[in-house]
Amino acid sequence: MGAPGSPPSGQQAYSTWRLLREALNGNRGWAPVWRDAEPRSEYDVLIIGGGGHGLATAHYLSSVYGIHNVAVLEKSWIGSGNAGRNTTIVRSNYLLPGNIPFYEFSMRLWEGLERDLNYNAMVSQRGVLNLYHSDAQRDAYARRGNAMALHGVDGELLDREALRRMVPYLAYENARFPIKGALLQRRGGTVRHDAVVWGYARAASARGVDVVQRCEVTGFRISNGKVMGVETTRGPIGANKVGVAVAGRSGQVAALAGLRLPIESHVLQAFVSEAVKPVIHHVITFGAGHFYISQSDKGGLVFGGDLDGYNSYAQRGNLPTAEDVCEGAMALMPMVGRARVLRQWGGIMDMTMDGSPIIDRTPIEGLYLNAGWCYGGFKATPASGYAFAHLLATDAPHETAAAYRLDRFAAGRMIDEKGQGPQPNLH
Amino acid sequence: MRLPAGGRIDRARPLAFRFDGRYYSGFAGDTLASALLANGVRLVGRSFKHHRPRGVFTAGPEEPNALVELGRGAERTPNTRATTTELREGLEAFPQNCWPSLRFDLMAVNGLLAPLFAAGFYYKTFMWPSSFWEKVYEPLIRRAAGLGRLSGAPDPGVYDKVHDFCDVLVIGAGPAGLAAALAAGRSGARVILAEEDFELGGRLLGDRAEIAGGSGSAWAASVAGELKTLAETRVLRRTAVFGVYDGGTYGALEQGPAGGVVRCRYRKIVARRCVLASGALERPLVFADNDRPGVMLASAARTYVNRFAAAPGRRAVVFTTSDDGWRTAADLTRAGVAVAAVVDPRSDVGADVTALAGDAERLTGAAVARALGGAALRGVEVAGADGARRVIACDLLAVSGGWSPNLALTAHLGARPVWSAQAQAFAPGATPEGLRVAGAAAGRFTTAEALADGFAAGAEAAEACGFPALRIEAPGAGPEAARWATLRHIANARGKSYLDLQHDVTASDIDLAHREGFRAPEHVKRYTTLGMATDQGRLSSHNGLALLAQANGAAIGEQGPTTHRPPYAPVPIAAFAGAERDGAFRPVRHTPTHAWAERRGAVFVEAGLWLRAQYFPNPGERDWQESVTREVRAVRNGVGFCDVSTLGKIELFGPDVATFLERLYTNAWANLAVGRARYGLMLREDGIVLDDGTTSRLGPEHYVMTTTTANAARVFQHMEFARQVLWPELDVQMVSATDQWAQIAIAGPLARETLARVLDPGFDLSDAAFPYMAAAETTVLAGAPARVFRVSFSGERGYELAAPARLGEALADALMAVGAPFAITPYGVEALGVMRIEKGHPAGPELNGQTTPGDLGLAKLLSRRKDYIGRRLGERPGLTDPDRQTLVGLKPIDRSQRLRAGGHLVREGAPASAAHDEGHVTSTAYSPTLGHSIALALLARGAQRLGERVRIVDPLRGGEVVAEVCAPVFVDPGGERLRG
Amino acid sequence: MAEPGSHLERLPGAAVAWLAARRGQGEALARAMQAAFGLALPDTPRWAAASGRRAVWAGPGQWLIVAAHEPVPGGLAQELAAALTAVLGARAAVSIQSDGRALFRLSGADARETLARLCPIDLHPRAFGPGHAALTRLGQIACCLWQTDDAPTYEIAVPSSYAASAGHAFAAATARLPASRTPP
Amino acid sequence: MRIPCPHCGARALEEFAFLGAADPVRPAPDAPLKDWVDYAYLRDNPAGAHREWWRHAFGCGAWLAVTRDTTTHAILAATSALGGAGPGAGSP
Ligand SMILES: Cc1cc2nc3c(=O)[nH]c(=O)nc-3n(C[C@H](O)[C@H](O)[C@H](O)COP(=O)(O)OP(=O)(O)OC[C@H]3O[C@@H](n4cnc5c(N)ncnc54)[C@H](O)[C@@H]3O)c2cc1C
Ligand SMILES: NC(=O)c1ccc[n+]([C@@H]2O[C@H](COP(=O)([O-])OP(=O)(O)OC[C@H]3O[C@@H](n4cnc5c(N)ncnc54)[C@H](O)[C@@H]3O)[C@@H](O)[C@H]2O)c1
Ligand SMILES: Cc1cc2nc3c(=O)[nH]c(=O)nc-3n(C[C@H](O)[C@H](O)[C@H](O)COP(=O)(O)O)c2cc1C
Ligand SMILES: [Zn+2]
Repeated sequence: MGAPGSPPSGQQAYSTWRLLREALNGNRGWAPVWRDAEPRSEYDVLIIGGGGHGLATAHYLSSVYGIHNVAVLEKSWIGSGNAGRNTTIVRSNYLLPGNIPFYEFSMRLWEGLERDLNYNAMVSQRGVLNLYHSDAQRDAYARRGNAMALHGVDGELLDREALRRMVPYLAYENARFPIKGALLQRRGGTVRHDAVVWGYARAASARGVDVVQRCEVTGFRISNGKVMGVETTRGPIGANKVGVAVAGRSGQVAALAGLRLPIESHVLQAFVSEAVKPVIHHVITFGAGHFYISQSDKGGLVFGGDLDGYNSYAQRGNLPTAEDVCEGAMALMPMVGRARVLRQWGGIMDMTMDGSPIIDRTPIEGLYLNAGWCYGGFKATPASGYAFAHLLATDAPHETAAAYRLDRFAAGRMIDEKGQGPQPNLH
Repeated sequence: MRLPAGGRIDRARPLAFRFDGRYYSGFAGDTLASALLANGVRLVGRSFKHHRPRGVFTAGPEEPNALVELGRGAERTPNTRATTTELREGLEAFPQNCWPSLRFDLMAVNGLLAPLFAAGFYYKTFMWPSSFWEKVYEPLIRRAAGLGRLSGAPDPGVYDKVHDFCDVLVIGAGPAGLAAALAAGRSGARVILAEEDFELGGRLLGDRAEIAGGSGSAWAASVAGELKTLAETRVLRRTAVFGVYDGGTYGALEQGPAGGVVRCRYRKIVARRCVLASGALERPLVFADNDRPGVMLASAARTYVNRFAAAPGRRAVVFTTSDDGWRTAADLTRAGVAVAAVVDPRSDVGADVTALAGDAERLTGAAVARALGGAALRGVEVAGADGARRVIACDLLAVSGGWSPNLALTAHLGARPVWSAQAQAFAPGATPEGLRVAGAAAGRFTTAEALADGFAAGAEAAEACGFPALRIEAPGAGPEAARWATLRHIANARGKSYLDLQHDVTASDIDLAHREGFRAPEHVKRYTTLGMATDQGRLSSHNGLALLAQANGAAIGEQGPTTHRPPYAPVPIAAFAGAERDGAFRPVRHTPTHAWAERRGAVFVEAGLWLRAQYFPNPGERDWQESVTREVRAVRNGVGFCDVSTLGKIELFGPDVATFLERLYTNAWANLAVGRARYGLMLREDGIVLDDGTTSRLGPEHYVMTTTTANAARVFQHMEFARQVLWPELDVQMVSATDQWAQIAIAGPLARETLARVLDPGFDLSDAAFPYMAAAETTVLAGAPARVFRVSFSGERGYELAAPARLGEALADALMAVGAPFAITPYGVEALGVMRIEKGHPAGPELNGQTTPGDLGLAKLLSRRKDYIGRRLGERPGLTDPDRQTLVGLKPIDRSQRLRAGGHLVREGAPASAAHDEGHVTSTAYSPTLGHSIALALLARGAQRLGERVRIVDPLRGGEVVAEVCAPVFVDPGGERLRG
Repeated sequence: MAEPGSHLERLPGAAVAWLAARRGQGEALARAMQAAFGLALPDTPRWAAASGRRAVWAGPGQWLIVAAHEPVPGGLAQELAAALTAVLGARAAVSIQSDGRALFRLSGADARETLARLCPIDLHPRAFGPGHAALTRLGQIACCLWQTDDAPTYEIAVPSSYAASAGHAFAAATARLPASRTPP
Repeated sequence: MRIPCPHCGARALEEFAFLGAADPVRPAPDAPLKDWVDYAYLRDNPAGAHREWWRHAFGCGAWLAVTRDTTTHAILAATSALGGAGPGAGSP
């Protein structure tokens, strides 16, 4: 085990030089980014779910833990789930000791991702601002920022004037809830979400991992309490170990193995505006309403808010939440009023009962679970993949993910950042 | 060029406007695009990536090129479609995404470097060195991308929001929609007809159709006239239905008329039935340099000459794969535009169709291989049936690749469109409940079919709502052919063949994506950005899918189109927000003494939705600290009062209230006597503290509970759940009385004397008659009902007096008057907070949803003799772990140092690191009573560490303080002052 | 046809009491109210009035009793409580709410259009008319509203701490009405 | 989404507050801790019909057990914890 290894030999290396050469050649020499593999009958490890987490798991299994006989099974096209529809924010500004080291580990992996993958996922450390509007909120952010600092994570508490110098366009006057300052994490930012999926798929595929699309897992083969493989829409596939990384579908897939989880599936919406010239240079989160925003490199204002609030697998949003989110926008930064919403979509979130994830073994031998990412799992992608690979390879939790146990609810050791208790739609 | 006659413009109303700094004139009834074309303006914009010169391409909302910045200053609106912008006097528009100017755009070099900038190039480079991404590469990419500019100033527009209800919603007012609205409207149903355009008629406005022997547009006008007479039918022009949502709810956006107060109006329409008559979208053709200004959809060219009397060129070529395209030749010729040729790759075009070309050359079996020209079209290179190439000069090329039903709204709830081989287009799949598609959107492409379908759909919808079904005979319509072929790509070694005009996605990008393994349509979309521009693939989707199918060796129907999402028409962020923005973002709750406190110069602070007096500065006081210190001292030494009406107040009635409270609270309630109050602790079912407060028994079956301000709504809901769902057998009624009472805390050694003077005579306030934790009903201010509670948050002798809210100000005045001899002092929430910290009462920062009763030193309130919410789960090992952090007090060793909330606690001598983090400071205050800073904190095993020293580290803000751990009650731990 | 426009007034002196039936005592309460005040408590979202008092349905088993005035604050509730205790014993719950609710009256041809901007319910005459009541939202504020006549006139009760915001919401909604409306 | 409140009629989503699954039943006080953990934490989370608690928070205040298809949002049934409408229904 150790740092991710050097690029695999099977991979077409990307470089500026290569780009120039191909441009002159009509771009005819480019090879598929990953192999669209046919499933084989047997693997050492099967990963269910070709989202960011599943693919990252495969990448680290092969590049760090030397396990190559791996397949990632994706029911649709890779990245069709939340990896392909999230608002791309990465940060490690967490509060609780169970979370901070994990998300910071993830941040470090993001910082080295391009070199690790030889793929530009556009990790953009533009700074994440969480605004506060009252003294109590400031104190809560101070508590959080100090917790981060004690873990070696960067953070700054800005007062109103410092914030104003950074983002002059907020509604400092005439606000219903005055803007008093912000917790800033400069290393936080955004990452081009689809590129993360493709980059991991490419790297894993080059090391021999089979990325199998249009292959839905429909059942488990379990014998004497041990998993033997899975049933899929493309036939049965055997395996020693099976890792589930299906995000919003966690409850469903677990049910195929007879498990009930501390998870509800909820819809979270996101919105993108028509492209406009750069106006918002950071990630900004409103502290007195449900609204956060960043601007994509293409120019769209990418924003969102809270869950729609009820169990759903429909992968689409409603109007009241759109209104709520846009009200937040117009309370915080009324200069975006004339940007037009271009698209509104939803994703299915695996909301846990304490708002924190699960990376653990299950009561079924050989069956492992990576779930409960709520609406914060994109930023976790590298660390989640790494830690899940570690668990699959060694049967022991990765040190940064040791708290993400399935039995923590029975033990009363919840990791409840928001203090909302067992009501997933409040996390 | 403006045609000398015809069109639906009002030549009596000329309008002056500006584009790109130059003055032009048009007429009422024009769009900005039609007026520009009438003025001979061809170049209107630059594309997103290649910055290629572009002209008007459509006559509708799907326009990819003619996007402008409209207006100046705070009124500037980027990305406005010139094709749907109604011309008005003084309109000012500016080209966007070009620098330094529209004609000479430096970024146009991007076009030359296009092979380098092929789909996905950025994923393969810009990786070295990694710090360059944020500093160099990304800013460059960002600056080049984007379209128009936001003004940067708060949007001054007024946005309206309305809830509408109807029996039948008809979307689109083409022949099908008009017919549907008429059929439903005549039946008496409540009908809303929503049309995106500012005129009703749909294609009837742009085409020379014939209905009932007259012109199509005349028929539309007569229907519009009749609809106006139907009492329950409302016609909403300029209103695009942008989304279909659950439960028959539709989102619509109405543009305010020019000069109106309202910029736009967001309508939420709840309809029992819906007829979607949204028409069809014409498809462009894919050939080299098909983006030159002068290339335009054939139907748009017809619309410009027929509806707007604006000739988009002088000499035209029509390139079509549809029968319908041929009509263009006839209409252009009639309008005086020379038509050089009609080019149709099909060789089986019927004679009735080719006849439409009139004198123009008919080139069937041929194709346009390339458009020529730069900033304007100069001609086309045509590849004949024999393969020979020739150039035909023209400045207008009208293209038609056939039509696709405009079905986006059918897919918003998740239905997938299905391929119709017969229509050579995607057709609606399963439709949302209650919605029927009609007209061209349903594949009934001719006017005659659309009319018949519309009448039937409208009648059916009305009937489904319980109105009589009216079978209306559709009027006859002129002959019309509707047949086309899908043409993929006329490959050409030179020039770029654009699919997505705005995003500059070309046919070769599809090939490249395919080569690199992006083969699912959704992958191709995300890799190339095809269909992700402002038109959302309305123009490019079909052709893109066709090319991809070819590359995949599949039929186009095997792979569905990419997902359609709302909004169908883009909605300004401000429109969704409506009036709920800026200071009106959320309502304000005022306390009963608000105006009084305002007059006394109080400074207010938000507490949830409430505004509360934070402190009452006196003249000459330097800062808030000085005022707060004075207020605290006044209470500790004399008497003060504070409005605590924001605390939640819940009235409980019934014989089973005591049982109910037993189950809600952790402590005992069965034995609370009438006239007594008790402190109670409420948990969530998971054993974590939810809230605390006092509940008083005012009568045998009447209790009143107080909750914290912050948790009032949540606690009420929690209790309603317990009452209705968990224990419906209990006879308990409950109602919120929070707003009914002005509740004033009167505290301090002189509180009793003060209170005695405001209560109506006859109430015995002696400690014997009204001891600590007594509660009673009485009267105040000459007969008004009142409640008195002997409770205290400050630690002083305290009472809370409740009177009807309208008397809040009178009560405050009365207290000031009677308390004058005692120098009575109103105090705000800041002083309240200081005193509660001095007394170690947990509040918001301690009741943070993560603490147990044990953590807060309240384990003694956990009854062992009964069931209550939170009991069993509170017994879990993690919640009873002796290593948990518990509430303690902290005093700085150096008393001059200030403690700050949010600092973390580390054992003396241990390093400041996560491994040694033992807790944090929750609340701090300067204690006027002790004369130094004090704090409450949560510290690991805190209760056992009294007297120990800890470091309070604050790496975030710098500074470190050593403090002594003490019991959390700083003032009067024995509670003597409280009891008097 | 009524004049266009609408008129909003606050009803400051109005009296409100909240009334709820004890478990299983709904019918007894209804009889008692009939006997004591001639009021027929509606059991659906409607109101009934008699001798200057209006009983507005306020949820299952709950009513708001509304009168134009009361002698002292809370007098209406006291009167109710006294009468019901006399008839029923303590078999009903009565809570003083005169100061807990702010009452508005909105009347005139534009009233419906104004409310359409604030309330997510259908107030069209075919769906809602004199005699009807509803518990719903007024913008972001919970409200109880009822229609008293065809003017149309609505009375709207909101928690009194929201009175100023409710007033602003009415004003903002009125300002946004289309300039020229087609008459209903 | 519009939820048919048995007391008030069909109303818009924005009048309601959602709690969660309605099937789990609060165990007896002395039931094994495991039952309590299951009750508070474990969910079927079905893709399809789901019985769940909603409160008509901006309306009549009743808690409603709503059966809803989580894949389509279609409402299949809604009953009130307070029983049917009618005087006295407030106190079952
Ligand atoms: C709107 C929105 C905004 C968000 N914003 C952020 C953000 O800003 N920052 C952040 O950190 N996080 C964010 N998130 C959360 C984040 O996207 C997710 O937590 C994360 O992507 C989940 O991990 P994943 O990528 O592996 O999931 P997914 O991409 O959902 O991967 C799961 C995959 O499993 C597949 N699958 C499911 N069932 C089966 C089966 N039976 N057989 C085979 N395959 C199956 C699915 O098709 C899917 O591709 C957001 C989410 C959404 C929806
Ligand atoms: N012959 C052919 O090949 C052919 C092909 C296609 C269309 N047509 C012509 O199209 C017409 C079809 O009639 P029709 O009524 O079905 O369509 P239409 O195109 O005439 O009318 C559709 C109307 O719906 C409006 N609309 C679309 N989406 C909307 C939305 N979301 N909200 C509000 N308004 C919206 C459009 O602005 C338009 O006015 C006929 O006149 C026919 O001649 C002919
Ligand atoms: C960060 C980000 C930026 C996006 N930008 C655009 C955009 O510019 N144009 C667009 O059409 N869609 C954009 N989308 C939305 C996608 O088109 C798509 O709606 C989303 O990924 C969900 O997928 P689905 O709609 O296919 O279910 C963006 C999505 C994300 C996550
Ligand atoms: Zn209801």
